[in-house]
This record gives sequence, C-alpha cells and structure tokens, in this order.
Amino acid sequence: MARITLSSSLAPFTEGVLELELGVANVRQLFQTLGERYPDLQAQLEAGIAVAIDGEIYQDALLQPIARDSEVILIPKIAGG
Amino acid sequence: MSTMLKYQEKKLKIVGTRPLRPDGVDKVTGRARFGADYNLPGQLIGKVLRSPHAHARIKSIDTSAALALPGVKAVVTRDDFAEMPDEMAAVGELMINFRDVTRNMMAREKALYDGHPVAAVAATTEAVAKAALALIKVEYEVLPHVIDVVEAMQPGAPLLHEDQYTQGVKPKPERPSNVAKRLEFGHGDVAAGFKQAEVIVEREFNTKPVHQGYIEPQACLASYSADGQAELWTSTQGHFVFRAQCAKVLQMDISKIRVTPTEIGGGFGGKNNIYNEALAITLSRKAGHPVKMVMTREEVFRGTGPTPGANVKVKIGCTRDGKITAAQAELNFQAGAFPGSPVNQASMCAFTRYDLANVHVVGNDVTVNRPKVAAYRAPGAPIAVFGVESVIDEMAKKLGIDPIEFRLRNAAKEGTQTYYGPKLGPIGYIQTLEAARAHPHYSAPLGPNQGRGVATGFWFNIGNETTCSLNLQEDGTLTLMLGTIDVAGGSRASMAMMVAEELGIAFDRVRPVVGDTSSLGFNFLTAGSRSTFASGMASVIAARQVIEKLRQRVAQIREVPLEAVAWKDGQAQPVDSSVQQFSPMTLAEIARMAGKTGGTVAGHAEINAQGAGPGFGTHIVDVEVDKETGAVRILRYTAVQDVGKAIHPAYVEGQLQGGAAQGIGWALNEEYVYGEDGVLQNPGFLDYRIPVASDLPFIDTVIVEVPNPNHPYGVRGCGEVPIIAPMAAIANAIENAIGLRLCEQPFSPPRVLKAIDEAAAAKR
Amino acid sequence: MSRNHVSTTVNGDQVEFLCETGQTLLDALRDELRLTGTKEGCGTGDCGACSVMVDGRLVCACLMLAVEAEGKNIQTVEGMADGETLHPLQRKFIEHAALQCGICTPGILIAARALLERNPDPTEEEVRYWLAGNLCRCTGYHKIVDAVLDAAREMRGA
Amino acid sequence: MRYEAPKTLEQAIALLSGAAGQASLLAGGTDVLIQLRSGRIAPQLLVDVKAIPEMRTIVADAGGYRIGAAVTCMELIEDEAFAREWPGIVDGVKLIGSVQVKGRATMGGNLCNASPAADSVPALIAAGALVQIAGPLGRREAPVEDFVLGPGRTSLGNGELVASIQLPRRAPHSGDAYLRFTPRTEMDIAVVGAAVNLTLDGKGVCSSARVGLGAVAARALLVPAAADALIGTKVDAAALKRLAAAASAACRPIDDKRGTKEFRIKVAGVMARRAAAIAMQRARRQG
Repeated sequence: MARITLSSSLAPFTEGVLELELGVANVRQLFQTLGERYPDLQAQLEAGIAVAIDGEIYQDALLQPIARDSEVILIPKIAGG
Repeated sequence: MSTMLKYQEKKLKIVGTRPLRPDGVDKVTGRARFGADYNLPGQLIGKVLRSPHAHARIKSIDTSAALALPGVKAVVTRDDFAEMPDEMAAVGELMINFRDVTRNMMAREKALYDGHPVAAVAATTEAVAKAALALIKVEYEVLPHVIDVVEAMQPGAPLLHEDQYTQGVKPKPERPSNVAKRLEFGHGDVAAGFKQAEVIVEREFNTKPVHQGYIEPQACLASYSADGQAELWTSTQGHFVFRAQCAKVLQMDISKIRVTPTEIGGGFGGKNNIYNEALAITLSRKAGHPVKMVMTREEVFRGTGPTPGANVKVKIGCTRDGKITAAQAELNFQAGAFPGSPVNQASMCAFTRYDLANVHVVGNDVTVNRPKVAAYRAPGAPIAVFGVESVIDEMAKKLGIDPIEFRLRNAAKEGTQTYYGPKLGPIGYIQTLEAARAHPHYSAPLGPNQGRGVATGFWFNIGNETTCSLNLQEDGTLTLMLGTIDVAGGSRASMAMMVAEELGIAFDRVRPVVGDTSSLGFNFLTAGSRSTFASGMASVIAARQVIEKLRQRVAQIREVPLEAVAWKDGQAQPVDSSVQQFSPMTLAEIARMAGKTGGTVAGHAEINAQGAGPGFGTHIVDVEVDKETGAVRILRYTAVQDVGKAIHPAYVEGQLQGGAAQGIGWALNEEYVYGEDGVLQNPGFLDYRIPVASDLPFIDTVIVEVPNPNHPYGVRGCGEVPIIAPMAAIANAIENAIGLRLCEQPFSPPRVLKAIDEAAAAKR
Repeated sequence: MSRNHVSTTVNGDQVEFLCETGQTLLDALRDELRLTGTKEGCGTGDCGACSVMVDGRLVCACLMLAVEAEGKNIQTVEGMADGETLHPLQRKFIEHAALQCGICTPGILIAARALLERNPDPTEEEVRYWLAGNLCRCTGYHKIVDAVLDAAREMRGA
Repeated sequence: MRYEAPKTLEQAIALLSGAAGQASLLAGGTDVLIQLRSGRIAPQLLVDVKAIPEMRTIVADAGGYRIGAAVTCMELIEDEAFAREWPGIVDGVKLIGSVQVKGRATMGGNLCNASPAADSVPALIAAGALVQIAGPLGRREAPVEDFVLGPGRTSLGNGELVASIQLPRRAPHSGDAYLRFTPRTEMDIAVVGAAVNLTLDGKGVCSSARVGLGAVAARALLVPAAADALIGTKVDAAALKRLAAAASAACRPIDDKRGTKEFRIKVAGVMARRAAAIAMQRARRQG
C-alpha cells in the first residue's frame, strides 16, 4: 500500500484526514479513489493538484506509476509569471 | 505520460557560452514585429468602453446611437457572449472559472472596478471608434465599493459577488463573503514551538498592488471568416492557452482558431490571459472585417492585471543560539474583482528557505473592487517574503547574529521537509548564502546614513506540456520549431544551443523559430520559469531522436551494424577500432542523401516535463537615506542565484538584473493610487513610477550552478527568483541605515520621512 | 474632416502623406508610412519608445503632430544601419545582450546615438541621465549602459 | 480641427482673436498633445507659433535677456552665455521632462500651462522675470508671479499670447539656483520646488534676495518673508534655518498622489535651504 499524505491545505475537504494508505497503481487511480472517498475533494483534484511521488513533483501526470511502497504527497499545482 | 530526462555531466562546447541571439538583428533594426505592428487589408479599429465606477449595477446599455454613426461596423456588449457555468474548467493546464473570464472581459450584471469593459466597437478609424464609445449610453446604479483587503474581509463590507461563500471553511459559511477562499499550510506544532522560543518577533506588513509594467501594451489583430474559422495575431506568453480560452468563451472548436504569436514586448505574467482577444474575434465576426485592438497605456493600468496588494502578519520564535522554533504567517491577498490571487503559492514560498519543524500559514483570497490580479514574476512570493525576511532580519539583529549566518543556521537543504508537501531534493540555497557572504560587496565599508540589507528568495520552477519539432534540411542545417514563447529571455537561443550541443554542430546551424498553434501540439505558457527547463528538455529529446535516425540511416548507407555507428562531433563514425570500420558521414553528407535513402530526418517531442528543480537566491543591497526628504538611493546591488545551469550566462544575468530592478521599483515607488471614489489616479508612466536608468546602479550578478538532476543539462530556471528578495533586502538596508523598520510598501519619500519624524517625535 | 498634406524627409527619403490635424508624427510613421520600428509605449512622452530625430533633435514622436513634420528631416531606427552594416550601437546592443524583449530598443538606440553625437565620451552617470527618458522593464539597464559605453569607446577609436 | 502656422505675431493674434470656436496655441506641444489625446481640450483651431521669428529667438542686450516663448528647453540649455548668467533658471528648465520632451517643450509653454508644479516658474519668479504679452489691444508686461492665477489659469485675455520672457541683467556678486524634490531621479513632476536668487555686497552680506516656491500652493509663490530671512545676513546656518522656516510657513499645499501636505511643507524648507546654499556659491564665484 502506498503511503498518501495530503497537503494541510486540503484538510477541509477530507474531514481533516491528511494521511492514509491506498493500493493504487498510478495517479489516475489515486485521484479516482480519493474522489470517491471524499466527494468534497473532487473539485480540488480537478482544480489543480500536483503529486510528489517519492520526492519528485508531478503536475498533470495521471499515468505516472505509483509503486506499492511509494510515498505520495498531494500539493496545490504551481503556475507562475 | 510524464517525461523526465536525467542530468549527465559532460564536457560542453556550446552550452555555457554566449552566442548572439537569433532575434537580435531584427530587434535593433526595427524589423521585429510586435503586437501593434501587424495589419491586414480592410482592417477596422476596435476600442473598449470602460466603467468609470468602481462598483455599479449595469441597468441598461443603449448602443443604437453608436451603431448609427457612419464608419461604425459593429458593437458588442454582454449580450454577445454566452453565459458560462460557475465551475473550474481546464484550458491546457490552467483551471479557470470561465464564469469569471467572460465577466472580466465584458461586464455582465455589474461593473466591478474602474476600467471594467462594458462595451466594444469596431470602426473604420480610431477617431470614429472613440466617437462611437461616447455615444453608447450605459445606465449605472452606483454601489458602495471596497478596495482595501482588510476592510473587504469585515462582515458588512460591500459584496462584489452576492453568491460567493468562503471555500475551504467547514461547515460552509451561512453568509456570503468577499473572502473567496481560505487555505492553511503547515506542519508540527507552532504553539509548542513558540513555547520553546526564547525570542519572538511579530510584525504586520501592508503592500500595494504593482503592475508588471511591460512597455508594450496588449495588442491583437483578429480575422473571422464566414466559414467559422478565425485567425488571431497577438502579443502573448502562451498562444495555445489564448486559443483555448478564446475557443471556450466563444464556444468554437479549438482547431478553428489559429493563433500566431507576435514578438512580445514584455509580459512578466501579465500576458498569461486574454483581454481583448475574444472581443476582437467577435467584432470581426459581426463586422465581416479584420479588427485590430491596441490598448492605451491608461487601459493597461486600469484594465489589466496588477499583482495583489496584501496585508501580511508574520511571527517567528527563536532560541538564543539562533535556531528557529516556530514560524507563523497570515496572508490576506487582494484578488481583484474575481477570485484567484496567488496566495497559495505565496503561502508555500513564505518560509521554504528554512528547515522548520513548526510552521503554520493561513492564506485568504479576497475579492475587492480592483482589476482582477494577474500573475507577476514569482506570483505572490515577493509579498510574503517581504514580511518573512524582514522579521528574519530583525530576529538576527536581536540575537546579535550576522544575518547571513543566521540564515545559514536555519537554511533548507537537500532532504528538508517542506511544510506544504515534499522533501526538497538537491538545492543550492546554502551555496548562494555562502557566495553572498564571500562577495566583496558584503564586507565593503559604508558611509553615514547608508545601510546594507540582505534577503533571500525561493521559487518552485515548473515543467508542464511542451512540444517541438526539429527538421533536418537538405543542406544539413536544422530548423527547430518551438511552441513556447520567447518572452524576452532569449530562450530561442538557449534551445538552439542545447540542440547544437547534442548534435555536436555549430550554434548557427540551428535556426529556432516559434511556431503558430497549427504547427505544433499544445504548449503551456512561458511562465513559472519553465521555458528553458521544459522546452529545453523537449529540444534535447528531439535532437536525440534525430541522432538515432541518423545512426540508423548511416548504418543502412554504409551497410554496417547499427551498434558500429557512433554519433560524435557532428558526424557518424565507427564506435571504435573494434567494430566494422566505415568512412564517417557528416550531417551535410547524410542530409544530401536523405531524400534518396528513405526521406528526410526529423525529431519530435510531445512531453509533459516533470522534475523541475527549485531555485534559490540571495540578494545584497546598499542604500543611502536622505533624512531630510526621506529619499532612498540604491548605491550598490548584488544578486546571487542558483540556476542549476546557465545555458546562456549573459541572458541569465539579464534575468537576474531585470528581476532585481523590478523588485527595486516595487520597493521604492511603485503603487496603485486610488481615490475615495475607487478610481485609479495614476494610470500612466508619469505617476506610476517604474525605475529609470538614473535610479539604478549596475546590478552585479553571481551565478551558482547546482545541477537539477532532472534535466539533461541541469537547468532549474531563473526568471522568477530574482524579484522575490529585493523588497525585503531594501527594507532591511533602510533599517540598518536609519534604525527604522518600514512595514508599508512602497518605501516612498513621504512614508520614509513620516517614519523618521515620528521616531524623532517619540524620542522627545 | 479635412486632411493636411505633408511632405517631409524620412531617413533621407522624400515622402508625402495626408494626415488629420490630430494625428501624431508617431501615427503617421506607423500607420501612413508603415515604419513600425518606432514603438508606442505610452502616448504621453513618458517612456521614450517612440524616440526619433527631427532636424537633429531627439524628440518623442507621440508628442509631435504629423503636420509639424512639413519640411523637416526625420530619422528613425529604420535608417540607423548602413545597408547591411549595423551601426556600432546596434552591434554592441546585440553583443552585450542589452536587449531582451526589444520593444524599447529602437527608442534607446536613437537616444543613445543622439548622446554620442554630442558627447563621444560620456560617463556612466551621463549615459544613465540621458537615457532616463527611455523606460526598459526587462534589463535593469545594466547591459544597456555597458553597451553604450562600449560603443562610445569603439566609435572614439579608443 | 484646423492647423495654422502664422509667420508673424500679428497673424497669430488675428487667428486667435478671430477664431469662431475654441482655439489652442501650439508651441512645443508637450502638454497640448496630451490634452488633445485625452479629450481634455477639443479646439477647432490650432495655432502653431513656431514659425514666428520673435518667439523663436534668444536676444541678449543691455536690458538683459529676452527669451522667445517658443524657444525649446534644449536650445536654452545649450546657450552657454545664458546658462552662465541664469544658472538657476537653467536648473529648472533642465528638469522639464526627458531630453526628448525638452527637445520640444518651451519655457513659454511651461508658464502658460500654469501648473503649480511647473519647473521653470519658481526660478523665473526669483529672477524677477517679466512676461511680455501681445494681444489685439497691443503689448503689455506682467511679473511672472502675477501672470499665473491658478491651476491652468493665466491672466491672458482673449486673443492674447505670451511672446517672450524678459530677464534683467544679472547684478554683480549674485547667483540663483533651483532645486526640486521628486521620488525618482528624473521623469517626475515636482513634489516641491524652490528657487533662490540672491545678491551679495562687497563684504559678502546678502543685499537683496528673491525666493520662489513651486508645487506648494495653487500657483508658484513669491515668498518675501523667506527672502527677508537672508537679506542682511552672510547666509550662514542661522539665516538658512530661518529661510527654511519661512519657506515652510508660506506653503498652502494639498494632499495628492504625488505627496502629502506635511511632506511638502517640510521639504519646501529643505529645498529652499539647499538652493540658497548653491545660489550663494554661484554668487561668490560670479564677478
């Protein structure tokens, strides 16, 4: 099971849950599972969430594999000037 | 699928040198064509009517008199644009609420700021168009307005959006609010952290909105054909994103809009989103002629996005020996008329230069009756960092520790756990601090009323969607077709340099051009310091594809196994003496035979670049304060930054110097000045004071290169970091010069003199 | 509206055009003569992007009426290079990376040439004050000042 | 909008006084063009006076200097003899916008635009300059301090125009200076401006002085009280302190986007004091 950590900014959408373990094979599955478990989070996931998988940040990378023992962190997407 | 290309150290021939930019000659001869330099036969001139009120209900708009004026060919108002649902929708990689986009480009129920478009006309001449605007009758019901962020957050403040409820608060609030969104970041236990603290410094800061100040006003030319195809020439940081936004608001197929980017006369984030483009296409459709729209400087200030003004509270606790035990901040950001300030990025940048166990940051995104904010170089970060680095400096002074030493004791490094998410990878923050401390500037003597300040900045840098094509021409030269705009930095040169390096050929063998939206797949904006990182990665991939195809072609031509063929120094040659020998073939030789041996050779990359490496910078500034007038003069400035790898050092220096200069303007004199009536009072370069040549010294630069492991040449990106530190560095320098801590930006003479006089009065 | 007939000299060429009285020299250069190298950044004389020479005087083309150009001698950036040979300032601006987006570059080149014609050996401070009427938002002016000083050196044959 | 470029004063006056609708006078145009563009003025007739020789020339004679109202700032700055005699006026003229703007702008226009912050006016007041006005009823003269009535308002009557500005010969052992305060080093409108013109006797005592202030009231001011603080002194620290106090006391400023009342009042004194010190040095040097 991959260890999933949510940025503290997402707490309001997950009834405060910021850490959980999920058996997901890639980012798309991760978002799907989270969206089903926390409907409020759905909009946030769509509105732009990046994931850090084992320290590397990925934006818009739904097919990025997640290993069984991966550490995954959800953070807000970054744009810029 | 995401792409990451690992860094390989190797001997470089071209990367790191300073060849001349391919757009140079056109720009010094006047031949380069910018937004306003494009014209079409039969074109009309489009002009926008803007609200004179900060907040007003639009009861009616009567355009009949304008339409009756000879020479007027079309008028558009809110009625010409479809209502969009209130939901975040994707355009490329931006998630935007198109309900807001349609309302910002053309007011619907209400005008929400001075300068908000309410109608637009297309006419045979500019004079006729202006006359027509004067004939449009708009009936307003003026409403109470609010432009101050703290006032806007109070219950009972005038509401911009009656149906806006603060997001990110559970349970959902019962009353609507100007606070569009509240977000929190942090880790550890700040309460416990402050208990451990032996010294605590707490301060409140306020900043005004500042404008990107690009010298080229927004300009576009649209031509809509009766068959439903539209062509658009516009000055943009992302032609694919503009196309997507226009298609969405005009409900057109993306493939039916072709956007050709012009040379862009500065953007800095201000040309990330459409303003007149969709109006011009609609006017062209209704008039049956091409329509050209060029903003005046006044329109640029009143109608396009500044960066937010903000209210910032910072509290830091520390042990006597200089270890930070807790850090806390509240960031209240003006979003302008619609939600979407960069407060989330500001929240993440606030403390991410330090290795902290206990952090808590609250951010509020607040709508006010001002233009909708747009990105500006490291959006939001300079505002948060002004507060944090001011407090850090005050803390160092309280503890009697050298400000750089204090930062070093708490500096973030590889493995540091950020409070917003991941651990940091290999970074060069400490190296920039040490380089700054070792720089002669840091130990140079100072005179009376002079002071030195230091501050540091962090920016994520990003990757994202990028495409390019590399075509081998019949004579062995190559054309590199790029999809990311060269906003000024010289990225065309950098991309060509990386391709030439890969192929082992001369820089001038590769001609880089930026293609229109029909020549390549989607590219994200040139923003977030991504271009040289992401487009560079794409260019390298395309070059390596070309090399692979060249090796295969030579193996066939020379009838040797593929493994025997190596690509070295611009030619195919035997891997070594152990393999079947053959006479080498140069690029030109292969190119000449290509057509007869299976066709030409090309490389393509369609990637979503990942693995951007964070950038850090340390700035040193000396100021002199005239205690009788409050005038602050910048005497000396040094910008140190880890850029990963400087592909073209001269253009990297240019980014550091330009960013620092913008930060200096922000600190000293730039601000939006509004009257009681909510009307902007300084919409021009006379009273919106960006630095002039005689205001600035030479800006010394030190480039630190800690390679980003996720880029073939180690590139991190460099455009945004340099604007983050100046405001704080200058505040710290002023404090060291006159012993007064300024917490209100800008540090303009009246403010500085007031502070001096109040301090003197307090002494008495 | 009655239009004024104007005949004038631009970059050595005799040209004629019709203009409304309210049209600026900048409008005429860009819209009537299609010389778009001269840029408009503000239209109020505050940015210098439209700097041109009129009878040997450095002026903002946005602050002069087109009708006033009658019989004048006007020089714009399009006339700065000698055929294929760039003016030393043009060359130095490229070599020193003194331009980024390039929108202010034509005006700054014209202003810098006017300075060097009066003062072949300016100090850094003289360059900065002379160019104070030309805004640049990209460079922080550092490389621009370098390029002007280096061009002056070369033109003096020093 | 009709454009006329008369060759004589008489023609210009005839055009101005005979105009059906609104007529505007065009010299350097650096203010007029901006007003036209913004729609603040919409005249039917534009009278360009730059073809009138008298208005384009600088004449030096026993009576002093006569500066044509349409002489550009750069032309005046480049007149070395004038700059030697009236350095304080040139201080002000040098600050009227960028080199580009000074290539067109004129001292006459700076005066007639009647901005309280006009950079050339305080020094003209301190110099005791006279405005030479021509109109349908003939010619008249007015001291600069009386010519401007308020923001955008002058004493020009219908059909009248400013032909030139008359400066007296500079007295021996006298000097003038103008300083202004702006947030930027260049390209700004004066937040405060101060000009001092003073004359020393054989013993280095100030025998006469005039002080002009700009941007601190509805129009540029002549401040006799500030001058009195200098007269009879060696312009020492004490005198300069009294000068500063008198200058500040004379201010009747407003709060606006360019500065606060308090700031203008305080800095007016500082600028006056610093200008007086420069004028003093110039007076000592001047034979």
